[in-house]
Amino acid sequence: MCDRIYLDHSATTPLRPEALEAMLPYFADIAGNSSSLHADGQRAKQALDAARESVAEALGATPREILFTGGGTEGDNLAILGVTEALKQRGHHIITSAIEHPAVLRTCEWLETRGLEVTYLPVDADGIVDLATLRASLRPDTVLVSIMLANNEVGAVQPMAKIADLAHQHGVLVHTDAVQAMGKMPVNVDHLGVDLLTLTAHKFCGPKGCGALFVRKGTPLEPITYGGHQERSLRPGTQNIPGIVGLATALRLAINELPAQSTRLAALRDRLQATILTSIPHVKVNCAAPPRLPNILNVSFAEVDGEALLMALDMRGISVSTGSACAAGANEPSHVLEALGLAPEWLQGAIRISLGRTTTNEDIDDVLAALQQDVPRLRALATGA
Amino acid sequence: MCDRIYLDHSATTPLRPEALEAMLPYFADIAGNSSSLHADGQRAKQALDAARESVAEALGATPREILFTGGGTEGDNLAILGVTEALKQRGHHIITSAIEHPAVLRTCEWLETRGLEVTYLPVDADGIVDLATLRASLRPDTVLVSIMLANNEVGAVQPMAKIADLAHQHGVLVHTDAVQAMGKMPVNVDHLGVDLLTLTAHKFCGPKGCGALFVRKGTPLEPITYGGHQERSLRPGTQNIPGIVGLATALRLAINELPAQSTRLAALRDRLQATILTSIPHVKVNCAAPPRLPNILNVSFAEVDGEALLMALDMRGISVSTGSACAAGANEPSHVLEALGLAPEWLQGAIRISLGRTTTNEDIDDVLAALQQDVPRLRALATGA
Amino acid sequence: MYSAAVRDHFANPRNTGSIEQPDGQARVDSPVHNDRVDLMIRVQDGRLAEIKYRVLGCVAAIASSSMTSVLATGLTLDEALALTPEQVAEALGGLPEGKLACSVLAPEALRLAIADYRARQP
Amino acid sequence: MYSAAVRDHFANPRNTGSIEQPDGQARVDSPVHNDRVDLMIRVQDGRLAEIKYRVLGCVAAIASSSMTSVLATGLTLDEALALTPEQVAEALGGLPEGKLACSVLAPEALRLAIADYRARQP
Ligand SMILES: Cc1ncc(COP(=O)(O)O)c(C=O)c1O
Ligand SMILES: Cc1ncc(COP(=O)(O)O)c(C=O)c1O
Repeated sequence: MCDRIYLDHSATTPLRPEALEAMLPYFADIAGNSSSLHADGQRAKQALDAARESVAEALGATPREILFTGGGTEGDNLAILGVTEALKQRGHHIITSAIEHPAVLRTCEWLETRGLEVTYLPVDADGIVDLATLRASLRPDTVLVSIMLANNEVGAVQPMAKIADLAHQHGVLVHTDAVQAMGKMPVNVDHLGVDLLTLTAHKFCGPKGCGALFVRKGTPLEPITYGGHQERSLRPGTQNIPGIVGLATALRLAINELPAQSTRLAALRDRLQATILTSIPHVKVNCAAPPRLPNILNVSFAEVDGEALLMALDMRGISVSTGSACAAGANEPSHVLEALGLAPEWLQGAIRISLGRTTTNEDIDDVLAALQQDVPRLRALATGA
Repeated sequence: MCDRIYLDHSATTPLRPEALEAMLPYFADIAGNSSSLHADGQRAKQALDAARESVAEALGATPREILFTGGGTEGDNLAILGVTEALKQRGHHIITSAIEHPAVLRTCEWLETRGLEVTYLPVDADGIVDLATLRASLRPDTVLVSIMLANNEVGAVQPMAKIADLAHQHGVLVHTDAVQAMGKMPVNVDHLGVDLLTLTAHKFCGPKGCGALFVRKGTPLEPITYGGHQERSLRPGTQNIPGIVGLATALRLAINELPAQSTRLAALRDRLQATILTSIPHVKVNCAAPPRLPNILNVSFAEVDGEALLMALDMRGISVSTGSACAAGANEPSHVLEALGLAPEWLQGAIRISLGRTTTNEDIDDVLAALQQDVPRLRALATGA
Repeated sequence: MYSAAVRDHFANPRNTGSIEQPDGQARVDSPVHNDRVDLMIRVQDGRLAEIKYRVLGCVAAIASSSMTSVLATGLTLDEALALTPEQVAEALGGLPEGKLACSVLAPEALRLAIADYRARQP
Repeated sequence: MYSAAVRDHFANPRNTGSIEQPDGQARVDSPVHNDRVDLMIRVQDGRLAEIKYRVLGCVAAIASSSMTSVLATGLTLDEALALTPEQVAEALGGLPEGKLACSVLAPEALRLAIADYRARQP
């Protein structure tokens, strides 16, 4: 992002140069259809197979357990619609949380219009699902628990292994939306114990329009679109080989760099948070308690409107967000912050500052300086003080 | 495709350099989420809007009538599942043809498992749907006619304007899969009179994993995936801006070059066809009668197996196919050629040679020379003669 | 997403602050959000001689407060009462769909401040 | 998709052609496709001294005909009867899933040719 300070990595990330480099040959030189028998097709197929192996290895899965998709929304839909369809003889109840991404929430709401029952688990002030409530919600006709690994607005990380354990004790399958977690914390499907896991490349410096769904061997899943035999007929359509190669490359690099980057980003985030708290009064950090992602800071400023603050920072060349990009312009309070039980003034004054691998110490200095000017200015406008 | 003769452009095409050029800035420099309010997001949004306008203009549509998708399969699914769902109170019958792509056929078959009735219109020996049969198939409870504009295996072009007329007289909506037609013949949604039209970028030298669906204003359509508000909530998920920019660029160029390219490709194809017919005995050109696409030649060689011929050519560095790439390796006779009423020997010996903008006169010479050697060799293996 | 005029009025809102002894004043709170506008007027010869306000709200709320003050200053009271949110939005070069609700606050506060002024008249 | 051995046997099929006066012969037509294998054998001292065939079929059908002829030449008749399509496929370094059916033709033709030979014995 040239000439600007980009602190909205949770919305999307720029493609990293190594991923682009890896993709380039597959646009034109090795551009066959991976389903074609001839050498041009088979070379594409080799790249596809290698990418699948690489992604599987990154997640602790086997290649057959990886389906390439068109992104996070599609992965979440395929997981939730596909499992509930496959298990419709078994039951009609699913459990999710109140703070899921719209890709999960809207899908669950649609299932409600089809007669399924959905429990939306509440979260505590730190954004964490309560295991006892989950246990109490599990029913004999429950077929799926879908709970995100890390939240996109506040960064809260769920106790996924315990959630999966509990669900499995009741014979219930578990899906997790790991879109935000990927590349920000260790993600291993066996350690997490999940049966399905969604990721999307553009959140870890891979290309947009390309994602993957982990589907544990033996997990019943119906497709949601129909056509050719690609991705074991579970996600038909000519595979996006450059995108898939870019996804695999970016994921491998993100995982290699994870220990160093997560320490570095957490330190930057902690300094940002500490300085805001000491230099600006009437501030609240949302979901400050660990476990949380190292790169997200969600903070509320009393007597300020989040969107106004976002635009004020934007005019200084700094990009942040008020919540998920999907809700931008919708002018509705964040359902995530509402679920945390925030008072209206804190709801109104929230912004999300999300760091990434290109974020520097100077970026943090600059956003701090900007906040120290814009928050008082907007407050003066609101209160005359 | 370096060092090889690629004659499988109907399976997929290499990305053209101008499209890649246009895409490059959007990978990293202008890589915002188009839903974000800040300048990084708004610059992405501008590119998205411009691409939508460009695609709309290319089709004779308005920008709001264009939805960007993940490809042709998704577009076909969204059109067919989306319209039948929206009109389920109105009726449960749809009409398609026997020679559709699996993205349409499998979707229709799935709808049959949900209680819809589907009429699969037969085609004549030239691959054309009979209008009288269509008329006779239209029922009061028919909600959709979905017939491809041009076939991917034989290139036959349907009388779409007449089909749409007939359907509209009965108040029935019309979808067409224009995946193969796009950039090979003029495609204007008003001239065709269709209500929905699918295209995918990788068939006209745009990027893989990116397509568009035209949805005429006022056409009832339900989404098939759920999430954010992107694409008017009809296709949620972070938009693939580089892909969309590449699609729009490739489409504009393909349409600019259409008059020159279609003449050039038809001449190459005609020479290929004529020389095969005069130099190799026991040959049948499938769907030779116009209207057909200028770039596809489907030809059957008696006493030869198509796959064997494909591999023989492949070993010489020439890429062709036996049918659709989606069926490759499936070892089933082509449903399209079966629908033409071909005898088993012609079914067995069919290959598709599909030309594209990079195809040269020399490529045609080379494939002719190869066929003149490999067809007799394989025949000798089969007959001893 | 926001027009140049919106961005300008947001970055440099006109007539901000308050009037020591206003002739009329009103506060409007948004029913949905935490937004609010506090608006004060000074009336001279039946015209709005001065308008000042405080505003807590989004970009659209701030810009439309500023634009309301600009458009209404100098108008007769009846002219000012006729000022609609649509006129304010139009003067701002338009507002995004979801943001029209935010442009209602300031014109409403102006109407109520004029009513307050009139109620105070003997 | 095809192994190196399959590609080799497809590109250069061994033992192609026919035997002038075969001791046994058989033709197998594929039930699904138009594929067929015509196979001839010459038997000497109870062993397959020569195998020749004609084949119309896909890459797998051609390569497995070739490999069948290679594997079976020199075997006793009983040994040759025990030759399975799986062994042929294995000797070819494996075949794609959908193509296993095509490797059945040649071993089957060989079995029938041996039966033909035995039926001809007085
Ligand atoms: C938690 C979460 N899930 C799902 C998605 C949807 O992913 P995509 O936009 O790639 O469809 C996002 C981001 O957009 C996200 O943050
Ligand atoms: C006629 C036709 N329709 C649909 C498709 C599917 O498009 P995609 O592979 O982009 O999903 C193809 C090609 O694959 C096609 O040729």
